[in-house]
Amino acid sequence: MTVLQIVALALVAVGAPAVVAARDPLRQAFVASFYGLLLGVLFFAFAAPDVALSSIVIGSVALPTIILLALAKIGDKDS
Amino acid sequence: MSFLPFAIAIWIFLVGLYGVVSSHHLVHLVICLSVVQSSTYLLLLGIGYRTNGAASIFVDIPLNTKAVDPVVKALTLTDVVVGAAVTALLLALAVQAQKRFGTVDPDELDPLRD
Amino acid sequence: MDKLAPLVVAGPFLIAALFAISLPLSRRRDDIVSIVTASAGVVFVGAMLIDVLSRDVPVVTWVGGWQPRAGVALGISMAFDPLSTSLALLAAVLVCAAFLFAWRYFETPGPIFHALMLVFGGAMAGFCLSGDLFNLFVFFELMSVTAYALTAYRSEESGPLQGALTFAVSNTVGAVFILFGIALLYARTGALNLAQIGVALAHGHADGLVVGSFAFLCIGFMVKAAVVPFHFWLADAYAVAPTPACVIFSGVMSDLGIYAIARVYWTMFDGPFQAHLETLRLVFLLFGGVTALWGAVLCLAQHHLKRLLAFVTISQIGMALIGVGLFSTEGIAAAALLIAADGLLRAGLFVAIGAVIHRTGSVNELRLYYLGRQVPRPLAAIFFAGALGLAGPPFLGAFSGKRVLEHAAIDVGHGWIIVVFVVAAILTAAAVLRAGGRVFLGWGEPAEDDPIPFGHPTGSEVERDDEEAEAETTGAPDTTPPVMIATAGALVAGGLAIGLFPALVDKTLDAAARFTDRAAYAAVVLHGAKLPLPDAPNLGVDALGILFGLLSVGGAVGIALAVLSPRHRVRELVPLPLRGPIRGTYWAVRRLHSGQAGDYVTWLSVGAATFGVLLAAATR
Amino acid sequence: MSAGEGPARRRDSEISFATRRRLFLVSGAVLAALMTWALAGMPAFGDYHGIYGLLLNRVAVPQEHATNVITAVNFDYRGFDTLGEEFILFAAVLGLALILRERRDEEEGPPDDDAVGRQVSGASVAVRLITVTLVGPTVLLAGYIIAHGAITPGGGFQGGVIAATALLFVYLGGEYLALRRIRPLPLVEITKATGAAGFVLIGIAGLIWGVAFLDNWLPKGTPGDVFSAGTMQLLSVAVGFEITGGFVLILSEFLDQTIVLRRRRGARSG
Repeated sequence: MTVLQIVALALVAVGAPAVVAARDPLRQAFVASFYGLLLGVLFFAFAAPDVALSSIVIGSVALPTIILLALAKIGDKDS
Repeated sequence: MSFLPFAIAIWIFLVGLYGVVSSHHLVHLVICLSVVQSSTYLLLLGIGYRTNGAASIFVDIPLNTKAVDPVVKALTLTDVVVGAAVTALLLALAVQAQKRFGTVDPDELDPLRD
Repeated sequence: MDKLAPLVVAGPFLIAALFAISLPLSRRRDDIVSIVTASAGVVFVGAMLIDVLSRDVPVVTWVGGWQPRAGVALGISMAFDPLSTSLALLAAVLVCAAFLFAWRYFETPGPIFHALMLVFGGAMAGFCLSGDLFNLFVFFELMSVTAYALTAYRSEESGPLQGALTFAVSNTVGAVFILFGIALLYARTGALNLAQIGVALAHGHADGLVVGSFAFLCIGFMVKAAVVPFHFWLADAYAVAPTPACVIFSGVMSDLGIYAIARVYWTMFDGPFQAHLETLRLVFLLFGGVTALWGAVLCLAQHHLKRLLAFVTISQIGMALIGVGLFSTEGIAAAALLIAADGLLRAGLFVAIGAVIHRTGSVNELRLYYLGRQVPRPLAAIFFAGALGLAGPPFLGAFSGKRVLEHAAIDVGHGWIIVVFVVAAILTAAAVLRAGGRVFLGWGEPAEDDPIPFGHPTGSEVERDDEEAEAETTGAPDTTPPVMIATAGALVAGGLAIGLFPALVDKTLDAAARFTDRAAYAAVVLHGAKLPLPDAPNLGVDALGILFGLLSVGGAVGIALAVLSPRHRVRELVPLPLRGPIRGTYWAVRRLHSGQAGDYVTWLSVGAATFGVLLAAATR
Repeated sequence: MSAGEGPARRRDSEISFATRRRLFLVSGAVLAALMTWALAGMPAFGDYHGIYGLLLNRVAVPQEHATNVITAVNFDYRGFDTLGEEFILFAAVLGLALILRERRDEEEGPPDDDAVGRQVSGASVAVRLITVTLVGPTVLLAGYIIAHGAITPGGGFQGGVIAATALLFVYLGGEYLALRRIRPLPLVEITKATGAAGFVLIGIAGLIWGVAFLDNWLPKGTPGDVFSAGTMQLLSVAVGFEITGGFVLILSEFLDQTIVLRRRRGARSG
């Protein structure tokens, strides 16, 4: 395993609980976006640039945007 | 060490599932569900990886170069889009729950109309 | 013909996409296009079935024309064997029936409903016929996503919204389990084709990876099939989905989960698990038996008619799982017959209840007290015929399936399980008969709020399912459209007829023998080679089967009458000291169905852990 | 439960939250053990020799003239999966529209919207300039990625999502009304459905051509050319359309949820 792989794995392993632990959905959207980016880096390290590209555009741009839009509608009062 | 990626896939799966179980906010629950799904991306790609293998894109590299498994990548691509579609649908349900019933706590939605 | 086979899936997809492009047609034209498409599907799959039956081997077609190379699959195969094609035919018929029923049911939906139903139909066909593990997953997800959307059809109400949510959350977790199973098998065998994986696993033993992958695949499919304790979402979702969607959900979608378990076992795992069949059976009989009884007891406790049928579905899923879990040719044949007969009957009952809702605007048994007299008499007759069919009276409905199941159970030394499914059949049929007696005949007491004769717990909770009916239809129509009655009648008649023809049992046993012959399947898929037909077991009708049939019907009618009798004589039959514990357990079980996604996922993981550990123990 | 009922009422449930968590922790630990046991049987990380992938890596370029084997898998060898995946997105978008569409009763009164006071626009000129200038390149990039799917990393999936995010820039940079002009909903809907229908039709064209459904029936060209790899490129474009349309619809359905009030107000005052 390369150093990049191990580092990326470690970051993803920390990123997932961080997403879960962010109980405030607004903050969580940003953490999730960052998590998507980390996954992208990891997949790149796994020699999967295609998947990395879609993980980044979907996981860290499209989905967080949808989440933010949903939250804009829902409001933050429940968090 | 060679088990690390798989161990982390299991870890992500369980952490995400814990989030789903313990969630008090529908949006939070849906994001946790997408974390659960992300464990499968890692698992699939981890399986198909070959040490020092190139990506299976034979543009500047000769055909007999050692390359990682292309199938798991194709599966993961499909999986990513499917996951996004399901997540979007669930978020729509969350928005509707707030709009109609003023709650985003998954535990407060009644199975049948009050 | 073989080349056209993928159109079973792609055809409805294309029409659905065109619906979205075209200018809004009139409601009627949407209906006509949908019904024509669905009927074409029935004809096509029917023709395919006749073709398959006339040959001695499954028809295999490779999408994209990728023939396998030296036993290695390059593309995705579809396999038409008699059982998978029959199941696809059942799905096609029910889609058609749902469209016919919806003809006069909703007043205002746009083509969204039609497009979703068509995609759903195509996905089910793809799921039945696919010969590729990942492709199976894709169609599993496609079925799920369309089903979530259909469940949320009336999302301005809390029920559908909650039902769709728990449905989607549970099934998404289930899908992740399936993917874990797929990943494990791909890691081991480097293949995704069912036959090829089967060949690769055939001579290995059941180590952790093989057991784990089978466990995870089964868990995912059991979530879809709603096996206890993975079933919680089903009652919430089926109770609130629009009735035309329920016809398909209950009639065939749940059964597809059971089918998938059988499919993956007999194409891939038959080799490594051969040595552990004895213990493996115990695990599946446990889950199947608990599911059959759980559903049966709880359906007796429902007043919400659709929720009642949802628990009937769960109970019968348990019976089908018992059939599959016997891991024998006869067991598969029994499950197939049960799925066909019970599926058609449940679909027919859903249509009948839909007609009652259409007419009266209510779905609650107590509110509907004697209101059923407003619907035409034939509909009531159809309802009772369907209810009796559930019990499996001699030569009707589920009778043939149960008869084969009895043989199969005794054959492998698990005759005791017969008691379980006879009891389950009695209770489910009794619940439906009771509801019919109250709604159509005005028997029993209108204000009675206590379906199980042991009373509410102290400080009791509210009846959750006693709400006013759904506004699926606009206005209060003063007639029941004949097409609804005809659809219900045809479905129930079809379901009853399954039990009628002894030849069908023989055909099914032949088909099951082929379904369970892994080597023959692999040979035809991977090498286009034809192996000799396996010998199918032969069964005669015997006194025992008829006796059980009569017992089931008698018991069901007896219980229904007892519950409907003016004063609760049933209650008096139970000794006083037992009443408290029974009541306590009953309410505890009932309250587990809390409607909370978090609870459901917790039970899902508890079930997954239990199932996994039991499977691991069974294969050591 | 209706809105405004006040503090959350917790329905009595058989298991308390703490019990739920304990149950999950126990079963989760068991699941972890099971999964570890199962995954331990796999080949070590980096040491995979699955026959399917090895074979495709060898044969995809000579057979299909696609230098990107992943695209060849998605759009040719396993095109049937992608067909299903297309329709998963298709169904999800239909379901989304179904769930979020405005109901008759909703239009009667002002919805109880938490986003009432939210300022949607208010972007500065600089932000506007930057974002608007980004739209063009983003769409171009998306087009490039879709068109080169069979050659370099990317394809219909990635390009489609990137094209859809161009919408975001329009939103960030400017007005909702401009957005409405740029993405008239029926057109987007048609784009999406055309992509979906196109995929099926390209597949069926194979049957008309006399080969199998979803077979590659076009001349395959020279590996590395934009117009190589036959139908694969067409399918990639169809998927690009479907995904672009699908994600634009998803984004705008949610956007409409937040903006609907503002539009009404504008209509009233104007």
